[in-house]
Amino acid sequence: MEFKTILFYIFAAVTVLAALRVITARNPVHAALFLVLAFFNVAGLWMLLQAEFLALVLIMVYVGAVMVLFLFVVMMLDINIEEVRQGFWKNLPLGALVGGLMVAEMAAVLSGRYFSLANLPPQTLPANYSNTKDLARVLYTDYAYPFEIASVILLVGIIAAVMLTLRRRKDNKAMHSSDQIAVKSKDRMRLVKMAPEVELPAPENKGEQA
Amino acid sequence: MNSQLLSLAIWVPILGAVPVFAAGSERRCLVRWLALAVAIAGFLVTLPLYTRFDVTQAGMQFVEQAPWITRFNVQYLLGVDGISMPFILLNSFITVMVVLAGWEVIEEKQAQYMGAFLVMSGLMNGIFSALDGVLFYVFFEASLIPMYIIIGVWGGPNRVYAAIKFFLYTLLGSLLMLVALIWLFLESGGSFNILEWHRMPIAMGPQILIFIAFLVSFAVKVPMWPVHTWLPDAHVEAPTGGSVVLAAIALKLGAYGFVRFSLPIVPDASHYLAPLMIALSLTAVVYIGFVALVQADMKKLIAYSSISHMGFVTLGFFIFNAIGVEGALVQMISHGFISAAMFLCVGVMYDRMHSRMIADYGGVVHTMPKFAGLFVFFAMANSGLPATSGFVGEFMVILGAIKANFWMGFAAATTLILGAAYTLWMIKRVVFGAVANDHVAALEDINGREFLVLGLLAACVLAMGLYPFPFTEVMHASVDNLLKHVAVVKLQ
Amino acid sequence: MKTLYLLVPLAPLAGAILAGFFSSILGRAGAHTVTSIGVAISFILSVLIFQDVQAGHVFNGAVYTWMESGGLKLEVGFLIDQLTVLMMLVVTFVSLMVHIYTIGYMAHDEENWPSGSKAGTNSYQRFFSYISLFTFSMLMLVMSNNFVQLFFGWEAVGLVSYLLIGFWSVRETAIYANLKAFLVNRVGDFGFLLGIGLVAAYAGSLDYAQVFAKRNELAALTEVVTGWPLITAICICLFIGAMGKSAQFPLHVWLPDSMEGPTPISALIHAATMVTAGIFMVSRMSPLFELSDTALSFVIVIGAITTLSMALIAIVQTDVKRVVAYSTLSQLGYMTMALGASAYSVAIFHLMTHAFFKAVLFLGAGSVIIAMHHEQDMRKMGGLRKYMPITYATMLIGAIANAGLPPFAGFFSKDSIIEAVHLAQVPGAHFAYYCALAAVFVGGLYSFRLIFFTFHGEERFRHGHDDHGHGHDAAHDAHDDHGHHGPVEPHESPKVVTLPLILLAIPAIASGWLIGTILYGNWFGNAITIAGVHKGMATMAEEFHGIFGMMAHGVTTLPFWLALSGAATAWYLYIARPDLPAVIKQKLAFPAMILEEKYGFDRFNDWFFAGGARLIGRGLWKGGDQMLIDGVMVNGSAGAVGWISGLVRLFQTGRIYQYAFWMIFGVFGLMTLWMSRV
Amino acid sequence: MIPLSHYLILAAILFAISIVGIFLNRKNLIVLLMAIELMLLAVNLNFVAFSHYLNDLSGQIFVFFILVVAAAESGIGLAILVVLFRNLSSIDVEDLDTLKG
Amino acid sequence: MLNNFVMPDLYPAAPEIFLLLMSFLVLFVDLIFGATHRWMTAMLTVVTLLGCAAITLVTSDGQTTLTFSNMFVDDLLSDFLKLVTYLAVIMMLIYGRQYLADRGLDKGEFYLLVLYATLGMMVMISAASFLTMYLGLELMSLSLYGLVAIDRESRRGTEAAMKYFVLGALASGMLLYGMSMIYGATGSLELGSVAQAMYQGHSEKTVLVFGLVFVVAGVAFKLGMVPFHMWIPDVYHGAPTAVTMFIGSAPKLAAFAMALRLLVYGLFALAVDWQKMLLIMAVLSIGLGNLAAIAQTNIKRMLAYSAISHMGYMVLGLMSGLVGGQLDPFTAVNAYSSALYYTVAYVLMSLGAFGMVLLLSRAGYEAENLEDFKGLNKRSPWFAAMMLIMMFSMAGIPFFVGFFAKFAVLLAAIKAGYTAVAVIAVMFSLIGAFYYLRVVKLMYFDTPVDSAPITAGLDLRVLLSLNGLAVAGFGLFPDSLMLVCTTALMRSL
Repeated sequence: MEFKTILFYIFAAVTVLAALRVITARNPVHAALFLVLAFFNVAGLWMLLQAEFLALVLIMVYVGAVMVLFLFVVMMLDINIEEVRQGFWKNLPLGALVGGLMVAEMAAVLSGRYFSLANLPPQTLPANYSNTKDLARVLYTDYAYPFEIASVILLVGIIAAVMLTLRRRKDNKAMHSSDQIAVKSKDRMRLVKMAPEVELPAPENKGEQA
Repeated sequence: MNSQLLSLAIWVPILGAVPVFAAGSERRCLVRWLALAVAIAGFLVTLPLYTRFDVTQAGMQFVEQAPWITRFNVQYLLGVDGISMPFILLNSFITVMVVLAGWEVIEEKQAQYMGAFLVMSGLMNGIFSALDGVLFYVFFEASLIPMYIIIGVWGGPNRVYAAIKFFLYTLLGSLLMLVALIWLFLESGGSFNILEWHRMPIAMGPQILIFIAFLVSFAVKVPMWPVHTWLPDAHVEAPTGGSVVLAAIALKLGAYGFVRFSLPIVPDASHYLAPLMIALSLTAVVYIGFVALVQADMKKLIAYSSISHMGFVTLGFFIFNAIGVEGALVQMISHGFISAAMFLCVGVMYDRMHSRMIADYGGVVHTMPKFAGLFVFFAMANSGLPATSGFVGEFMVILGAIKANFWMGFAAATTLILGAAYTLWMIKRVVFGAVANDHVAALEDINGREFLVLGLLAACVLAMGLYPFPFTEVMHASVDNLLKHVAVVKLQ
Repeated sequence: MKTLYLLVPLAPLAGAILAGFFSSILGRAGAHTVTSIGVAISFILSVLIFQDVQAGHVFNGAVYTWMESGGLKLEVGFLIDQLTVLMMLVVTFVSLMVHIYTIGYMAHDEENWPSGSKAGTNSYQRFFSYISLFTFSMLMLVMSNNFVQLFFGWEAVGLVSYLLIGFWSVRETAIYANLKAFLVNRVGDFGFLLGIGLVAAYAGSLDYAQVFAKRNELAALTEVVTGWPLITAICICLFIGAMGKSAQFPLHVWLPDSMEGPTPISALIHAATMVTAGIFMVSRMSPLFELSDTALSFVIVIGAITTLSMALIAIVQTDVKRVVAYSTLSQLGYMTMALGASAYSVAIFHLMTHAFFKAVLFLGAGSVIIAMHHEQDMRKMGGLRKYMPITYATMLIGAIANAGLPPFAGFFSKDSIIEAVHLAQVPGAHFAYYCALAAVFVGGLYSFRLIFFTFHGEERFRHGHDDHGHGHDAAHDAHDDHGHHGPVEPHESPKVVTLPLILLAIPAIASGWLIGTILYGNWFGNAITIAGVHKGMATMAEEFHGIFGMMAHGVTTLPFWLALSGAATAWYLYIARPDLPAVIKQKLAFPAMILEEKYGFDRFNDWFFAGGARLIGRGLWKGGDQMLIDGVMVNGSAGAVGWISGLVRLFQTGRIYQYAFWMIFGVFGLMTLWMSRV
Repeated sequence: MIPLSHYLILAAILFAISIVGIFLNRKNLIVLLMAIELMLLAVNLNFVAFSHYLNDLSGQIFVFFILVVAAAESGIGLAILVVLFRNLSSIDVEDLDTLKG
Repeated sequence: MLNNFVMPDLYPAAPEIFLLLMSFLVLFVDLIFGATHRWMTAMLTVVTLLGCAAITLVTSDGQTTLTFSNMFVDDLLSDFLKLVTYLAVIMMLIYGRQYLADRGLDKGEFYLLVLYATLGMMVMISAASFLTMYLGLELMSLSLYGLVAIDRESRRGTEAAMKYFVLGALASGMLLYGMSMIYGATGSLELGSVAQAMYQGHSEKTVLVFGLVFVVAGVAFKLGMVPFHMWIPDVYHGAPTAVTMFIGSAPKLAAFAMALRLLVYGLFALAVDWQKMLLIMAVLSIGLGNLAAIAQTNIKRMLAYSAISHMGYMVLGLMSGLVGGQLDPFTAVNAYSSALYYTVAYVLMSLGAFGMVLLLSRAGYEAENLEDFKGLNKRSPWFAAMMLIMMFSMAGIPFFVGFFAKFAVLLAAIKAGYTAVAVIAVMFSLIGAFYYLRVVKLMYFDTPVDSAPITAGLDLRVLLSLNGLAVAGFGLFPDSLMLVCTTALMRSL
């Protein structure tokens, strides 16, 4: 068995185990960390497939950004971990059954009996081949249009996230220039006419206060 | 001018309804007169259809043709023959009656009431004159909407159930017809022209399926036993005008459908299934006759009597002889007058007593002699007394039935007994006898407007009974043509 | 001439319309004037036409085409022959008499209406309108040259009968009776219409002449579906119609009840004319009936049963009008028997004589009723002879004629019938003959019972009206406030009442003397057809030697003595030993009860037909319509849809994982489906 | 050599695990979001593998965009989650049941 | 290395570019004036869409143009769909203005997200590649997730958003999985090349069908077909009504475009298979949608189920293009144009129906229960009539556009030999008629419980009236719209 093959099986096995733990972990923090592990392993697999750029992006974007975001949120929300797993084992048999059947069926299709591609030899690329360079070349030329759309998607992500989560805290003392400009003279000061008040001595209950 | 008569018959009432709606319900006087003017105008434009009708011609007359939906080759194709023409006149005439009948009786939302009837009138004319499958269907279904509203808004206490039952029941039927229409369109190579369908050969299997699809649709509308139960409910709950239009016109749509669609398009299936149709028709005549006998509600009784009378119509169509078919057509027209009049009579009493229960009446003749006279007259017509129109159709159908099969005629003729029994028993309990209670004692006889409406109808009933020749005359050519056509095997 | 024919029915129609629609303008006098004039015109024209026909001018032609369909041309037209013209004369004459009589009889009609009834205000005019309308309808019936118009007249007289029986619509019994009359008639019409239908279907025409022309072809046919001999089927169907209209057993039940109508109506419609329409019709159809011995046999048996059974009931009736009514039934039975015996001309002859003497009886009874202030129970009369001499005399004439004693009209016609039946060869003729003989005795009995009970003996009306409850109670309740209580003093009726009585009494005596002309002089010509094998009439013609010969022969035969013994029995029971009837009644309690119950027909009909129909109706309505169709099919499917809809909702649990599960299930399902196929 | 089908089956297993995770998880929305990430990962693995074996870069490009989208998606997803938590004080999947039927 | 770079033809994408640029303007304008002059944002948004419409009209030449390395297609179909989309969005903005303002939801972000969602739809409509289709889909979906949750304080809104998000992500995962399989089997992401590769036959049927199942699932999710429909009732119900209206209208067009582009343009070689898949789902959708709608008391939820069934009917047309494995261009155009017609008609009706809900809503009051329609005829006969038109149109009663839409798809289905399916479909539409009738019943037969006057502004009233009249007008004269649909498809296939 080739080294690459061994590597593949190791990565694959760890990925699957990590993935299983993601969905079975009691603690969401653990789940997130197992997901990170899965990402790392898949990045390794992509390396095997000579997709170095994507492997790195996966780690940087996913592990570095997305998963951290997940962890932030997990920490931020005060979740009762104990309750989180209730009823899990009850549903597991059904879940396992569906999952197993699905895998079996998909594997049956993909295992190569019907799939001539499955037996294609992997590409051997020249040593000086740069995955990054190639990607970059097409990304900004042929794929300029999707690229732009992707940017808009990110913008939408920002706008939506900000819109949803940005809260004006009550103790926020920041000034809003737009409010200041828009203010009208009648809003600035309010003259209140009050009847002269004479404060009557209230019947105090000193004893109770003491 | 000839070429647009049918369009006028359809669109004058419908467009005329717009100002009626717009007049709003507050200006009741304006609304009434406007509605009456539109209704009369609608009636007048249909008159030339009769006067200029060529009785020797079997084909369609006053044909109008224009593309409507070019995508599916749907045409705005109108035309009438001797079979459909009388119904347009009848409908326009009944509309005038209905407007008059609702004159001061309808207090709530009169504009909508009148408008709805005018719209319906136009739609009905559309049904009778459409020669394009889709156009027919469109009118056929659209006419449900105003009726639904009429029953639901101005109806009795159980109106919601009745209105929804009416709508869904009839929709059930028409939806299957839609499928059949589309099938025919495809089979004919892209035409919705009914006349082309008449000529198109179809294999037996599809013929039977199409026949059944049409049957469900038309049987509900007629209504034939056992899909008749919407009718008593709808009639009972509908306001007088609604009942009148339902009985006088709406029921005819189904029967008309049989002659226009089922018989000529799928003649072989019609022959094949004729025993079924006849059995259902006779069941309607006998079964419903018995049911009508025990009704305690006048409107329900008349509604059941309508079903029974419509049984004659379907019977007449499916015995495939000229006298039967013509008899059925005459019966349809006559029933249009008589049932309208009967419902108007009940309406007259209901307006005064707010009850339709037979038990609440008795001795009406003592307080409303003029009305009682008319009521008894219409009751007699309803039970098929000669010299009234009610006799002519029944007589012809029974003759035709006996010609086809003695026992068929025998069963049909039982209506002579049953029809008289339920109608006159009701008359006995409502009109005759001693004055039943103080409410009856306080009744006022009919006013001029009511007298006009009932009197006109009585004149029609009598005229048609004494001299039905002009009515049958216009049908001859078309009916002969139809029967000739139906007699030819159409299988591929 | 055609205009003249047209005028005969239209004159009364015009009178009817004028009196009916312009009642308040015309007033009472105007109404009875126009209608009487109308009928008088009719009568005069009928006489003219009669003479014309005598001169041999038979007419058969159309007025207008009523309708045309499927090769069947239906026209409104007239057939004026001897049969028609005789009927026209009878109808218009009796009608005219009744018109005149009514002026007196209905003079105080407002008393019969509750105060404030608007229907009562013009009731007098309306009544005249109705009887004129009746005359029109009856004329249309007899003058028709085709089945449709015949049926029109047939039903129209039924309608007027309906309206007139229920004329006093405030009386519950009256409106019950008119409904009953109409419906029972409808049962007959049902058969009649089937007969017409068969004729139309097989002869292809409804014109008498054309149908009769084809009669031999028809005789050879059998009805396709049922396999019956066609002509028999047609004749029996038609005769069922006649049974309804002429109140033959078992469709006779309506006629006694129809006495709820005002008496002129009973005379005109329910004795003289309308009820004889069936007899007329069968005679008119003689070319067809002659071809079917089965049908004739049926006719003769029905006639026989009616004759005897109805006569028997008449013995126990106490209501003066009902006695006459049952007598009418019995007499109609005679006529029917005559028809069955192929003696159509005899039937028509008896029809005519009967019209006169029965009209006399009815109008006389009416006169008595007026005198008794609308008391009809004979047990409260008696000894009226001296108060009402004219009425007594005319009624006696009528009764003798009814009993069939010579030389009154009834003798000639009835005796001829018995003779014809005796000579008839069709199956059932013997049975009919014995029935007829028995009925003669009974006829004598009840006719004289009526006379003795009413006009002779103790003056029971002085006992006062202590037991209200007989007769027409509802009416009494309604005019309790008119103060007709206590002892009444009978008096002779006014001239308008007695004049018609006298005028009618004359033909009641004398019309029988025309027997030679009408029966044996081939007077009917082609109007009546008798098959060669039915030799009865021919034999009788041979044996006929003038009216005196007939009378002389008559007193030697059984019927005469039977009738006489009937009369004698009546005398013995009601004059000699008035205590005896009660004793007999006690001894023969069961037969008496059967007779008083009229063989239980009314009860049975009410229970079986009326009750049964309502039961079926209710069963079909509640069980079929409401439970099965609406309950199970309509609301059931609506309910099922609602229930399913509720179930479907449960899928939408609100839980994401279940939503996801269904999505996965969907993909998985599709995948499985397709992977297993590929 | 590792055949393509190995990668594909691995991806299929990951896909199946993530799907099972989605409907097995009834308590914690965050794990749900993670399962979705896992699913996208499986898809990405497919694309990369195909891209490699077909020697066609477009698969990898697709993966690149999927990564971008997934990032934005999880941003929004988490934002919704936070808002939801503020309203519900819970991220229990079973608590999300006001809308049903 | 970039010497072979050719600037792509931007002309066909001019509307998208314009919208994107304008969205920045909107963003800035809202930042500066937004807090006080929200109307400027709104106005600018509408102007943007109108500008897009103008550009689309001007640049439409009826030719099919591919650009951006064959990832973008501009044809008559896309122009037509885009125009209808703009119209739907503009109508939604007008309908929803008052409603949103009353609830403080007319934030700048709302308009931006709407614009971006619209952009996403446009991208989908013009997508000629799996990649652009996916990106457009995500752009639209992400914006919609945000919009559903726009009322942050609303428990229902956020719950709906969460469900929408999770299920949407799951669906796009499935879609992507399917795309990856098809990519693997054909070696291309461009729809044209995919189709080409399949016709040339060097691809594996099994794998293709395997991928197809997932692609169809993704499409079905967007269309909201059973069993991928579960999000629809909850999201329609939970989202603020204006947003519901948005989700219920324009995205259906995009979903239609997606189905058409992916299945017809890309995977037509598998038509026999996906037609059957769609058939199963269509029948289920029609059945379940109509059945479940009966039991609803909330009109938004009812309309959601009705949407499910309507999409089922629409798919009847979509699945009838290929008859008996033989491609007949006329039949195909017929079938797809009927589906297109149905979609457009549905969008019109849906807008009107939700417009009515908005009409009856007022500050602090959601008129979303069926009870709120009680006695509307007494309160306002005109608007009751408008709602009547909408309901009868949805029920497929003539003379309204809904009837002709149903007619067209039934015709297509029967032509394709699915007569039994057509019969089932019409039978369920009978059940469907019941709940539409119930709304009419409430409006006309019942007495009002809420007699407060209708407070909606003039713009809403006018637009609603026009909407109703359009539904009726397209019913009386159905030819024009039908011909446009047919032409658009014929010139684009």
